Amino acid sequence: MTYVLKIGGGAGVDQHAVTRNLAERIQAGERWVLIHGTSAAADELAARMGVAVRTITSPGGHVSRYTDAQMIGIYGMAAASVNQQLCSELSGYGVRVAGLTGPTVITAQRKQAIRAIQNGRPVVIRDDFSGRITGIDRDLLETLLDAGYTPIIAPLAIGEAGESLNVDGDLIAATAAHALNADLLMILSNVPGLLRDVNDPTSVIEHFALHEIERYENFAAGRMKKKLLAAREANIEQVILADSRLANPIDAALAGAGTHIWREGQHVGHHA
Amino acid sequence: MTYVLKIGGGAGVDQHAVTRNLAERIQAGERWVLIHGTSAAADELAARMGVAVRTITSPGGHVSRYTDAQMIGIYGMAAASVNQQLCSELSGYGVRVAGLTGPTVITAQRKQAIRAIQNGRPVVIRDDFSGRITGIDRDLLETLLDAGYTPIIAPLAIGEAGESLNVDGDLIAATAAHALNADLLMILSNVPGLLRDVNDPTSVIEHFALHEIERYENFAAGRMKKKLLAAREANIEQVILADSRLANPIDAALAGAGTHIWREGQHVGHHA
Amino acid sequence: MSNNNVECLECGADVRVPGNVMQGEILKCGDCGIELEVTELNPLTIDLAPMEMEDWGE
Amino acid sequence: MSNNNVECLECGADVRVPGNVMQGEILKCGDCGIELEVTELNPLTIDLAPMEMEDWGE
Repeated sequence: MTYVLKIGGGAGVDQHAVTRNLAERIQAGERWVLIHGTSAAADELAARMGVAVRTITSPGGHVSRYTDAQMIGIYGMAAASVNQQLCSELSGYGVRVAGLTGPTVITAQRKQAIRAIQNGRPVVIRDDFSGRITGIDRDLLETLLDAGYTPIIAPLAIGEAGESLNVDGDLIAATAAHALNADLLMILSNVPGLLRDVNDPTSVIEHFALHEIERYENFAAGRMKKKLLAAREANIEQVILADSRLANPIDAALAGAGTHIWREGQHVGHHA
Repeated sequence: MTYVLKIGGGAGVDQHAVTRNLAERIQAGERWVLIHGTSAAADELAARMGVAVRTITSPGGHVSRYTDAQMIGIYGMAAASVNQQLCSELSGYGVRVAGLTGPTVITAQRKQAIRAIQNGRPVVIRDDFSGRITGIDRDLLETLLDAGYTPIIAPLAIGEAGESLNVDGDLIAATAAHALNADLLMILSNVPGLLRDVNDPTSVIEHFALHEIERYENFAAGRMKKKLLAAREANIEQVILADSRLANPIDAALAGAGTHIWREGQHVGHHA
Repeated sequence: MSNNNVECLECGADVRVPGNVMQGEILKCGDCGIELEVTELNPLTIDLAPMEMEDWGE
Repeated sequence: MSNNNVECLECGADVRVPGNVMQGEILKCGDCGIELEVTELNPLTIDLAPMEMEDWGE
């Protein structure tokens, strides 16, 4: 059984609670692959280097980081420093880890021309170093898992011209889960799950079947849209979108917390 | 047969010539582990972050980087960015790489109290994050090598308290070579080899037997001392200290260039 | 081509260029509706905007 | 303890402290030769310097 865990890179994510719980489960014999984000670390490093974090808005109003040639270097280093911290923490709990800061673990295609809105007017962006994921080094992950290691993957990919690219962490996790035919993809972040009412944290949609996902997509706003896209792309038995800010977030999610998306539409079963 | 290659992190090292030559040899079927330095990249990142690079002198006059709590963070990120570049370059030549930016690949012991000279007066340094290497994750390296990957190791280690530590690249290479019982340790840098006269680049000492090393140590100055220490600690069949600034530096070294240190004192044989 | 107009590459009509035109700005030809991309500011250079473009962040 | 002297922890003799004393500075007692370490500047605190210490960079 192989499980894939994605923890967000945002400020609100409680990394320590997650790593402690993950270590317990790995020590109990479970096989996990960990993918992490890096947004907070990248913003912090850019600030320390006096580089302004620029964002650009999509025609649909979606705001995200503009990763130009300078920012992708900062992004890659910030991702590596988060990776190194996670390696140290898990290793401190006795877990054998393999920190993979890429970029060669993930292949991606750079978006050559992107339509965006700048100062309220439409522009073509040609120097953004984000990419659409085209593949992942499954053999490397399987080699490490079979040898008893926990791969920890940074959200950095390599483009066709060998350039480093910023890729979405949730979609890396989906790609890894799909490639490994994992039994579970768990995405932990600073929200309790897919909410019926985005302002009511108690309105978590508990579970639905993967084939019904379209119906639930209009509940999703902002980052949650990417998580549902990830669930769709993973296309595996079970995806859980849950909250990292609980005492034992992984246990809680496996015991039913968060939004559970089942491929065969089984009911939520106690998983651990 | 397993070969270990260390390339310096100094400014004068021609990384591209080395990676191209290394890729050819790996594609021809040789198994290599690559260890890289990071000094130039760390200085550059510190400058971009407006952090002064502080050095401290040992009682014996040896000057090296003072890696305090702030600098070790910068050092770890700089090491990762060099690692990411090497991964991209080698991958561009078709080599399957596994970039290991640690810190958990190498264990080390932090030097708690170090005697140094500051402003000409003796001091005890207690907040330096350098370490003495105590081990390397040999299983991880062998797992990757056996699966056809070229491990690329950054010079970052983990201390007993889980802290990241700056460790010497030449000594990592020696530790890896010893742990893997490698057939060859090659250290490429911006000097032609051990020189009889440090000011005469043509005065390369061509070869000697490992058990004679003490006699040759007094020819060594500065960084070269560490390389001879590495040769001693590796304690394997063959160590070559050669110049990275040649067209095909690895081929040239294996064909006789540089200083060859043989454990059984064989004559220099054409190796390739 | 007056200093704040360019000639549409498709139909030759005059296309107005904003005073604070931006690198990569998309200008729409009022006559034929084609989209032009400002590929360079100095000198002001335009080209047909690429047909398929992704939306930012999608 | 005058402002630029400290008492040797080993033999009690007066040990001179330089005006621009540094954090971690090693002060040698003129009488018994023991090495003292300035562990804190404010307030000025000393301790016996560790016996075995590595040389920097060795």
